[in-house]
Amino acid sequence: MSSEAAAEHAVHVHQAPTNPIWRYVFSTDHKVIGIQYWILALVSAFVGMGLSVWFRLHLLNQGHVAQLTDQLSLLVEGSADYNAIKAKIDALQTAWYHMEPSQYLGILTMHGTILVFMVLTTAPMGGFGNYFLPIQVGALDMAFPRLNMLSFWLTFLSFVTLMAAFFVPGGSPNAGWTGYPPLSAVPDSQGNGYQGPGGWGQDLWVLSIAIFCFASLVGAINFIVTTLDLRTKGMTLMRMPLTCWAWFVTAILALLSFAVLLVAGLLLLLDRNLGTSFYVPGDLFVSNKLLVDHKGGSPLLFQHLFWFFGHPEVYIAIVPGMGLASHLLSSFARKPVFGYRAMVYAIFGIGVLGFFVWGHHMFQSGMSPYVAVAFSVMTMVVGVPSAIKTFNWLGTIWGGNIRFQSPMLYALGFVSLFVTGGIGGIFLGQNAVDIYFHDTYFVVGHFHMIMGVAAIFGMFAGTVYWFPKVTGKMMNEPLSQAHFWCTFLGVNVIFIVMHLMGLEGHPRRYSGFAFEFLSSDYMVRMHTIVTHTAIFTASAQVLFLINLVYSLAAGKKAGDNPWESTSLEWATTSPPPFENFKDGVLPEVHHGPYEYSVPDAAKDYIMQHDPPEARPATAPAPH
Amino acid sequence: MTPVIFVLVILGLVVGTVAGFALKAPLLPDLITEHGRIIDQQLVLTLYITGAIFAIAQLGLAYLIYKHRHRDGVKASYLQGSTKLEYTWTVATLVLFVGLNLMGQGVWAQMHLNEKPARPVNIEVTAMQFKWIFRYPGKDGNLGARAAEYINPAEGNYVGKDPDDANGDDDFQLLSMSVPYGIPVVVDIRSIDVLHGFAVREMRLKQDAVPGLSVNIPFTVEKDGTLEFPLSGNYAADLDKGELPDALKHELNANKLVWKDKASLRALEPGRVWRLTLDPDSINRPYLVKLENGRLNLYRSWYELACMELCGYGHYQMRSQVNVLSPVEYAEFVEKNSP
Amino acid sequence: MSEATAAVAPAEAAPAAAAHGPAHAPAKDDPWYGGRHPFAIDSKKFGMWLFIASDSITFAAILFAYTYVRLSDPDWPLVFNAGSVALSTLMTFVLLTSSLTMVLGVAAANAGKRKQAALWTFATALGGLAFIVIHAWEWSHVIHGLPEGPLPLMWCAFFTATGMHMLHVTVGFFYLTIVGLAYLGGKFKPIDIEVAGLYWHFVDLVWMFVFPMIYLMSTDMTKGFGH
Amino acid sequence: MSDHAAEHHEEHHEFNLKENLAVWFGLVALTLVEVYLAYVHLPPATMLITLLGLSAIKAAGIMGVFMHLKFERVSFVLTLVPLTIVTIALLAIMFPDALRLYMFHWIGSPTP
Repeated sequence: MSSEAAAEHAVHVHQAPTNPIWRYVFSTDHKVIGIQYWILALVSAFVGMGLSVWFRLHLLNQGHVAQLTDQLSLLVEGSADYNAIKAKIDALQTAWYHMEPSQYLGILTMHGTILVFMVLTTAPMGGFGNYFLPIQVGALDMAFPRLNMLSFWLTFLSFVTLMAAFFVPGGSPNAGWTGYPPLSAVPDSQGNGYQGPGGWGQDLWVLSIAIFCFASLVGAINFIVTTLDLRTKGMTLMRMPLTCWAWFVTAILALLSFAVLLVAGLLLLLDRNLGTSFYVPGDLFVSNKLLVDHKGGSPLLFQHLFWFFGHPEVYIAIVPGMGLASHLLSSFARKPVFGYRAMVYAIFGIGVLGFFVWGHHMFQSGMSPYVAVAFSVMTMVVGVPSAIKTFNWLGTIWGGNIRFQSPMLYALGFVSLFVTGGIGGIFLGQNAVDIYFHDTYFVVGHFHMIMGVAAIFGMFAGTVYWFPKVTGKMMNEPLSQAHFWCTFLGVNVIFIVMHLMGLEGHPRRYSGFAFEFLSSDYMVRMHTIVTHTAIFTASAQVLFLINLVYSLAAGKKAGDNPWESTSLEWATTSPPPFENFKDGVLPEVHHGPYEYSVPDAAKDYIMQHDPPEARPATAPAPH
Repeated sequence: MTPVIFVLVILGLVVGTVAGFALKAPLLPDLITEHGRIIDQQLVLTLYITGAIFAIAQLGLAYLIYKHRHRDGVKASYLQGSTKLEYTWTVATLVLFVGLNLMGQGVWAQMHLNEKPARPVNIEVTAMQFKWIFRYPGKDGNLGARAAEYINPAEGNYVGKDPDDANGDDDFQLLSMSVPYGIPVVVDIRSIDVLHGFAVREMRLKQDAVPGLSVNIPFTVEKDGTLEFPLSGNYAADLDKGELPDALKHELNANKLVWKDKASLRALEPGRVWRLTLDPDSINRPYLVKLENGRLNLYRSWYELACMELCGYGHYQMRSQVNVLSPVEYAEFVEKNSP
Repeated sequence: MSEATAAVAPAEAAPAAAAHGPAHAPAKDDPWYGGRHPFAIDSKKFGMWLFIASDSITFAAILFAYTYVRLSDPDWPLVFNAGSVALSTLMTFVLLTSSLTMVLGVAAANAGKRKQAALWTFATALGGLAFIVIHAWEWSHVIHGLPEGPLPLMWCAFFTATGMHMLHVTVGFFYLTIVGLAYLGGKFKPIDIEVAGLYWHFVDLVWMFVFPMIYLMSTDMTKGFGH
Repeated sequence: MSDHAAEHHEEHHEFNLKENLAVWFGLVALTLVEVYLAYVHLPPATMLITLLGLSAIKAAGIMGVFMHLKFERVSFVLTLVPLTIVTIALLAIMFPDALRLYMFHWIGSPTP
């Protein structure tokens, strides 16, 4: 069949629905679903960030309160000095940002859950992946468009369920985002006589995660099948952009790991509500009475099942960012990716090894110490592909001709943050050193740096890079740059300072500082720096919002290929038509994804769908 | 302009971070255990190695950003990779990372895998919301049996001590931990409600307390105190008489330590070392006063014990303390407390 | 691909390629469409296989959780007797037979025998229903005889593993019924029957592990057939 | 690169009733062997390994013939099956930990 005939066929069969509900809300179009995912992640990101600023504000003065309380103990009760200091403490404690310990833990838990699931898992895969995977491999849509829609709406349902946990009796769950039992499994286990979190909050939390597991499973199947089956002619696996490789590997990770989280959640739900005892050992003494309706389980079982998912999850969050960083570094340095094949193998290596290391979250948990040794060695091995990626990123810009447009800034920021964050892992992956650092702010700083902020820089990069493709308008460059500098500086200060606090032994998840070493001047100073920088950094995100709204309304018009990139999404119009490519005719691929600065070529880049002649015969063979 | 800013920011990041770690004094809290020294060595070695990797990688990034910034008329090289280089750094990082890891396995084995030391001081640590209960075996050196059915809050029997077990007759329990230095100690860490984490910074010791499981960790404290502050002048005669010199009182007050004339002061080695117990209202805060080279030095001999695993709303206040005693003092301590 | 194959491919490709990819996708018979299928397998089938991979990990995690609590308990009770094993063997037989009817259904569908295929599919669904009925009866029996106090871990594992499996059987019952009806009505294609069949065989396969691990490993045959 | 459409034709194979019936008989027979094993008092570990071995054979029969895996491309089988099995096998890393708990319940101390 000739391509004209195919085009004619396409026009008849494949048309956008006219009803706005089917077109924009319950759409099966991967582009609409991608945007829906992205908006969901954006809203969640702001909710999650808001929560973190809120509890940082609470922590801001806890050090001072502890110091004043110390002073108070030196004074005679009722004396003038005593009353003055007491008044000072009260003033600090009754300020609008003060929160009860359980409220603090609730907000902490929700912060972690929202960001890990609704932002870090959702945006890079569901958002960017949905929109650009089919276009980059040259397909009309995902393999299963209706399942794709189902996947988004399940994610949305999961989000709503999680948000509902704020408003039910008993308030939000407060066993941390890891939800370790028995705290999460036994209602009324929050402390003597303390009523509350035994309520529905924890149930809704588990339910929300279970729904999320289904959504991720469906999404993962869709991504894998799309990548393998729907590639256009000429798009061999080794011609796929590294973003596609990253989404592909991420989908495999999600396929295999969420299945186990589902079980972890299911058993927790059963323990909570139906009297089973998978995670609850017998003879627990909680709330001043012996718990008689459970017997024989083990809290460690949950930790195993949870981290079996939890560690691959870290890579689910960061791998798409790695793919995008590689893509952007190459595109903006006008150079092929250094060691394309090594990059592909490294992504796979990270994915595979990521399943072998979950126990490094449990070194001090009472797990078998022999197993800990094995996990520790494997953890250090997984550092190798990460190091390969870093070296190859540096190799990619080496000898390049770097254009400092905002997507490139975010990508370079990603590399820098990835290095800084990754280095903490070399400490924490060693079981001996982890004895000191386990559950301290060092861990908090480390994982925020790498799976939090680095992944989010990947999202910023993606947003700025693809905004012209999605909307047809450029984002405002000065605003993007200002946002980049503020955020980059801010997050570095916040999380490096947290590493230092961890070095001093500061425990995680403390809502107050009843310890002497926590109310030392050093710690108080550090907490002050962190909170102030957090407020500054969070405020800087408003720049990003302004930029989005402003650019959408009044952005410069973008051409089809404003960045002069090579992958297929730049072969179509901005924004792409409903069928992704003009008249639904799929482009034919003749070149690798990173053909920049090919010697003797007419332009400094060869797009993937350019005719074979675009690449001069004199140029060295592609990888 | 942008590449220059970028380079400056990365320089600032590297200098700031390295300074943050280098200028932090002391780098780590005091160290009082034997195994802790190996952990510290490993930690500091890792810090040096990673510090170098960090600085080289970030500065390399900055250098490349500046060197290869866009300039008109310059064309990027068509460099697709270098197999040799890639093999080199893959093997190098593998050897470095795994080697570093294996170096730390000795101390892990010492704490978790090796035979427990013969005839140690046994202490049972029971975690509960939100306090720590320490049970000592008394003079016979054997802890009595325990079972959940014997838990009786009215009698303060949270650990579930079996009243019929003769081994337990001279057991005693306290809310703070006292350990002798120079003698191996094995703590038996357990929990009766939710997960808790036993952690003493200065001991380089951390272990979750898991309900339904008890974990034994051996350690040896090798120090009887860490220097708090020195005093000039020789007040040995006063101290031997049980009087606190004014200069010491002044110094204590200046350091927010409570001296309410209720504290006990006793000579451990008359004329040389005294034990000063401050603030008896709180759990127990013993200090050592030592005469060294004609100078009076005050040593802290207690350390804070924190809970490191989220255990409910009172997690942040689950505090206890570890007092370090001399072997002789420890024997007296057991003697005094055994019923 | 050479130009020559491209020229001859469309005619042969049409029937096979029509079944895969998005239902509304155009130009399916275009040989350029979709690039290369590395596994030469229909997308729907591939998707179902991926689901099966993921779901088998879910079941594996449940069975591993069961083995974990079992291994850590020195006094694991042997709760089943010869009677319960006889019953569960019957259930196994029902499920295995339904797998056979499913195979026949898929074969009939591939051979274009629409009515016959639908009938075999309904027979399979009926087998599933029989399994559910027997299983539900067993559950009610077990619940009736549960001891006082905390639910023993054995029964926790039993209800979770068999419950999860029963959920799959129930879903399979409705799935097969709907697919059978839709295929009979001409809305679905043979590939849909085949994909449903894959699911059903998987449910059968899981039972091949649940049955020995839950029942046979906790059986004391000396207890005889009584309750 | 070969044409996917042509590849599609490779998977079509003749339905073999005999083979399917044989597998069904085999599955029933193996089930009966398993039930018989429950009558023979084997030590739990031997029992578990034997049962899992038999189940694996049964699973292979179901996947290979009933689920047509035998007739799919080798590359597909080699991608999917090891992927799943390795992931599942990884969960076995939990067992030393379960044994630690066992030892604790049994002799009161989990330490070696």
